[in-house]
Amino acid sequence: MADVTPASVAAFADYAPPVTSLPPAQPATLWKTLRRDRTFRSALAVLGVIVGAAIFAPLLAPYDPAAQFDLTTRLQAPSAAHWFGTDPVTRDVLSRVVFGARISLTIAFLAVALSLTIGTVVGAAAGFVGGSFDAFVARSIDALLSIPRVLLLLSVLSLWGELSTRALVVLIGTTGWFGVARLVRGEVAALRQRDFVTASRALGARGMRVLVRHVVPHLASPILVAATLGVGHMIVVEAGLSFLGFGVPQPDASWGSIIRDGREFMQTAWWLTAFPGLALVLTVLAVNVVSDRLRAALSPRQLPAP
Amino acid sequence: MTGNQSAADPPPLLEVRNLVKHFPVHTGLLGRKTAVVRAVDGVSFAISAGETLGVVGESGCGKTTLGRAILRLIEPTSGEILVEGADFRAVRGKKLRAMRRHLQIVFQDPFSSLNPRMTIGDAVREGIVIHRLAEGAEADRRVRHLLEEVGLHGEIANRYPHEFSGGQRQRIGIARALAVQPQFIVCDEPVSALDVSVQAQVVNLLLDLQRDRRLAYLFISHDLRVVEQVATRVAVMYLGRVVELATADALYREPLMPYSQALLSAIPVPDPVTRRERIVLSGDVPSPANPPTGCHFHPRCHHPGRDAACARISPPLEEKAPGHWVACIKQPPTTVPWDVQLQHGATNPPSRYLPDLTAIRA
Amino acid sequence: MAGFLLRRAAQSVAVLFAVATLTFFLLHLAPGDPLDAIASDARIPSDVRDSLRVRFGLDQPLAIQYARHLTGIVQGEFGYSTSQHRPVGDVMADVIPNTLLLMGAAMFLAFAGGIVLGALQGGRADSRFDRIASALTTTMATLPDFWLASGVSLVFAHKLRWLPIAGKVDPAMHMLLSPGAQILDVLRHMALPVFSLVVIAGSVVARYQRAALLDIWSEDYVRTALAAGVPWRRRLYHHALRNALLPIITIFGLSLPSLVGGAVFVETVFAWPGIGRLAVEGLLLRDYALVLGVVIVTSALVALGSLLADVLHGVADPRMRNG
Amino acid sequence: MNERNTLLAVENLRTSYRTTHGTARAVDNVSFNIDAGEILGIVGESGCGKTATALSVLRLIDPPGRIEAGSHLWFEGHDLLTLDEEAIRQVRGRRIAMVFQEPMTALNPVFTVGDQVAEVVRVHTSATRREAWARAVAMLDRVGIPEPAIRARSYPHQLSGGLRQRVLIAMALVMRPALLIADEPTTALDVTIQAQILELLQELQREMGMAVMLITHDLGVVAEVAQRVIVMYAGQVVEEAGVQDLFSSPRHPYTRGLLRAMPRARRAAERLQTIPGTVPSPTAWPAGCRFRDRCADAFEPCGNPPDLFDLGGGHRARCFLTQVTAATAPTEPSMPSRI
Repeated sequence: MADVTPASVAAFADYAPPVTSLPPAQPATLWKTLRRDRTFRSALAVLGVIVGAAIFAPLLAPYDPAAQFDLTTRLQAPSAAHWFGTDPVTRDVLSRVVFGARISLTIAFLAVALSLTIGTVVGAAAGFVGGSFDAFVARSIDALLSIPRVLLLLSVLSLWGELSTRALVVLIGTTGWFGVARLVRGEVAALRQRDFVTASRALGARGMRVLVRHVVPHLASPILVAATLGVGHMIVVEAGLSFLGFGVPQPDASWGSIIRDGREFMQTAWWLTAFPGLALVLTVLAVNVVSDRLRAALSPRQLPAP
Repeated sequence: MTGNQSAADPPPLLEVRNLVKHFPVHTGLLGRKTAVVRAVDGVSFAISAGETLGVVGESGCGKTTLGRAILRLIEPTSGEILVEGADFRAVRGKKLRAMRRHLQIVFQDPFSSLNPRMTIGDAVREGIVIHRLAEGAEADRRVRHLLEEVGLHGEIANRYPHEFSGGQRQRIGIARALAVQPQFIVCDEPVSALDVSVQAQVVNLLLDLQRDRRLAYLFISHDLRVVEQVATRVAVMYLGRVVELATADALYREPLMPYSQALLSAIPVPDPVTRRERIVLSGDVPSPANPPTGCHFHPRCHHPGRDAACARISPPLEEKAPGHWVACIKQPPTTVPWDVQLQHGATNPPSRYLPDLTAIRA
Repeated sequence: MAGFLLRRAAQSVAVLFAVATLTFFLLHLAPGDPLDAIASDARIPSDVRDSLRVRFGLDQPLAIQYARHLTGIVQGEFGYSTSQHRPVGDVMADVIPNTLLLMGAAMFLAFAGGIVLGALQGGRADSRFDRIASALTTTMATLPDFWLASGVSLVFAHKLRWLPIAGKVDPAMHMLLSPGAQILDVLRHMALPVFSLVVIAGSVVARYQRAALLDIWSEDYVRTALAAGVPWRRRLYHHALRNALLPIITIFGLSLPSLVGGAVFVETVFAWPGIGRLAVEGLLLRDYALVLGVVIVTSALVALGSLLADVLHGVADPRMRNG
Repeated sequence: MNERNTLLAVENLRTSYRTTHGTARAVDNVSFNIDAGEILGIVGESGCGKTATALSVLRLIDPPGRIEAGSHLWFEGHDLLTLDEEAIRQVRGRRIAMVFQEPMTALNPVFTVGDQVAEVVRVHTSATRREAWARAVAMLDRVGIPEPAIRARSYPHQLSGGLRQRVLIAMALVMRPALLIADEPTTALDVTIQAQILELLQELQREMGMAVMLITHDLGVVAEVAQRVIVMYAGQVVEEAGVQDLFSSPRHPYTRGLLRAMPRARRAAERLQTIPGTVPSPTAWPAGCRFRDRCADAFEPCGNPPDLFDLGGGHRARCFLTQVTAATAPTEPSMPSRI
């Protein structure tokens, strides 16, 4: 009972008739709440623009990102012709950033999808089966979570050497599911205690039916929140690897690798690192705000953080 | 209750023999099992069709665990559960799931007992689907009928639980249990979360259904007034054990176990002009992980005959009057002979103690 | 409490065991074997390679190699660094104090600042101050470490020249300075990397602290205090903050891995001679033993840190002491 | 009721909450008095506004709830609603104290119970730490906590529910307030513990001579403890009477329904009398009598809102039937004269 009574209702329990238990987060009601949220709307708009730019990169980018001009246009500061300036080999930074969005976002989305899948399956299995299997999985997840992510990735990279973009997605995805698994495991274990699950077992339902009909539908909200948060996280992880020189192989360029390319010219040509960095920060910020607001809308107990 | 049936008698609908459920307490390095909570500690009784056995006791006495252990929603540690003579603890897998149909449960918390993502129609239908009792339009018709039977409109099947009040949800929970045509229902504090006026509606519904369908109930409650209203027989539990088992009439008129006496005397009387002798127990219910020795109740007991033997002898549940079973070595007659009691340091021979609990008009 | 500590310590050992096992399998699932780096060097004759293989035990069955791997870790032997030409343990022993110095300072400041800011915000939830601070912390918490560190370095070291660009000490002058000036020299070098770490971690802490405070603000016992006439200030700083510190201690334990991760980037950008930079260098030089050593040792440090957090939690929460 | 003895006069109290479904009028024009030294029971089912009434008296209503203009709470010569924050703080815990329902969560888990009782002394007096502690221990002793000097150093989780409720009572009474508001003080407790706590409350009330506002849903508790009773339904007072009067001759159909619905008959397996239907939503109270839809005796005038009619002897009821004599009964109902 305690877990479904939001503080705002409990505070005046006497007034609140029993009917005002948490309504299920139906997509329609969720959307109604979020539509009124201005911060959420602007974050969503920013995300829309960035994703749109990534999808329609060939139409939007002013130049071919790999096109090189004559050497007089080398390292030009932002101008009308090159809004974000040019790089040491005369490429247009704006075009590179727009195309970089494609790489960065694609990697992030795919890696998130992979990590959510693994994390949900592992977490749900552990939480649902329970017992010593659950204890083993829980301990292992704790162990994996205590390895700094970057170092884990670096150690793998040290052994495998340079990776293709596809392998990079797999690598980032397969090292990113621990948190999701822990979250899902906790949710499933809590759901298993709920009376409606007991009722279903008492009716003679098989484990699979209980899982599919009573447990999985409740995982949608936490997974949705984890997914949005994960996208921002994956973008940063990939950028970090690229920044260290272990990211996407040439000629593909993610925001992280663009920043890395510009690093040695940082003192003279700030635009090489500033603009891809801003694109990165803006995206991650928008994603995180969306995630935050979603979580607030899904669990009223959490007060929205502006 | 316990055995002694002639071979000709049909077996009772449900019989529980010496049921035990211990929960391990894990502490220490690597979480070794260091103690057990004796939540249910050797409980036996039988229930026949159309009968209600009330189970009363305070929090932590094991009544909820008992209800779930009987249905094997929590696997009992030991003991027997016989459903019409068939060993319910022996079945596994598919057979167990098929047998579950006959034994259902209604929960206390009307908010947690329904899946908020499922329409109430789907919730009621679930049992019908699992046991393939009906399909398609016939299933729809049955769901409608069940909802109407518990006093709701048949048209509400496609609505979600949050649109209903506590009392209505409790009705839905009852309809869900009825869908599989059970013979026996564990009612686990079914009205405790409800307001008095709604409580009465749900109690009436349960009584009507019992009459119409010859249902047997195990009615678990901490509220002795509600239990008095619905039960034919009542079991009083204290720290995992049944300490008194009698017909409701006998128990409420003449409780013999000192704990039952205290429990009954503690009920506030909804009438300002009547007063009655009140036995106010000192202290709290001890922890079921570390119950007192002998009679679990002896540290709080007010029986004038209480003595050292009470702390040493675990009192058997014995028949003090026809059908009236009590676990107390100080209420005569007792099967624990006086010389045995003497060996254990007894100083007071058993003597009948019956405080006057009838309300007195002031 | 003693039982809890023992159990918790056993868990930390289990974590380390899992990490060691994981690294071992990473090693053996990798294409080729660890000597490939040398093997690709055509100047090394094949019999030398084979003798090396025997020396490193790579001809042994997997189980024996695994056992050796584990015993090596227990004895503090992490193999031989091919880039630095000395044992990995020695290399790490040189740089770990530097990382601890950087992380310790950053964590202290991040938590102190974050807790104060979060408490101030929580006390005035939805005020103008709170909204501005929230917007700032939300943004700061999303900044990628490497980008912030690069920017900070560009502005304060390269352009304004207020603080040194890189390293732990001034390579030319340090030895000539008086002890006091030497300390100042190290502090000046620490300033920017610590600042970069604190901005991000402190924002995260402040956000959690604010949320924890607001959560606790609606607890029954805060209302009890209100109904008993306890003043607002005391309810906030005595009742609520004291309880809100408990989740923050948990956050401390959970955030250690990502803080260490952040240190990798910050050390790289500021050329701080720490363990993170060591790992990156090792990686660039394909010095697998060094990288794995760093992973195991940092995981051990993280495990130790979260053990410490749990102990702190036990001290701060009476329910843990004898529960 | 003797005017001079009135301790708290609640006048036209209106408390509402803004919700997503509209404004909920949790307390809608409630007026009543509490005399010094009396035990007033307030009974009603969930959603009737009894807890909101209690919280309003101490101004503990948080947004989105608010006490509306036009409400008055006269206490010791002041309107509590006009006091500034510091003044109302000094009333809370010192002149009016409150005990809440849930002993498990109402104590701060990280401080000892002695500290929490002593804190009340410290924030209201200039007592030193040592004096405050001594008073706290004495009070813990007074509420029946065994070995109070030792138990004062315990943390809440080390105590049982019954002992925690005693600690909360000690916190409430350590300043010897003139009025104690007890909001369902025994609902979360087992029946044997409930008996202990009720006994303790009565004893302390007699000894300290304070007034008690006892909020409960349990008519049995009211019958045992209260001297006067207010029955609330749908945000309003529907009946007010001395306790014997109320139980022997309830005048409002809702009160009668509640009394009949109580399971108290000795006869097992017998149907209980019920009140049909459910409490209406506080965002949309029905016009006219709010109990009309559930009332078997409703007749034509019930479409208008009834007053709380004075029936003499301190008995008041919000029902037109009380104004109808047997001779003129329902066939030709005339609008009763307003009082």
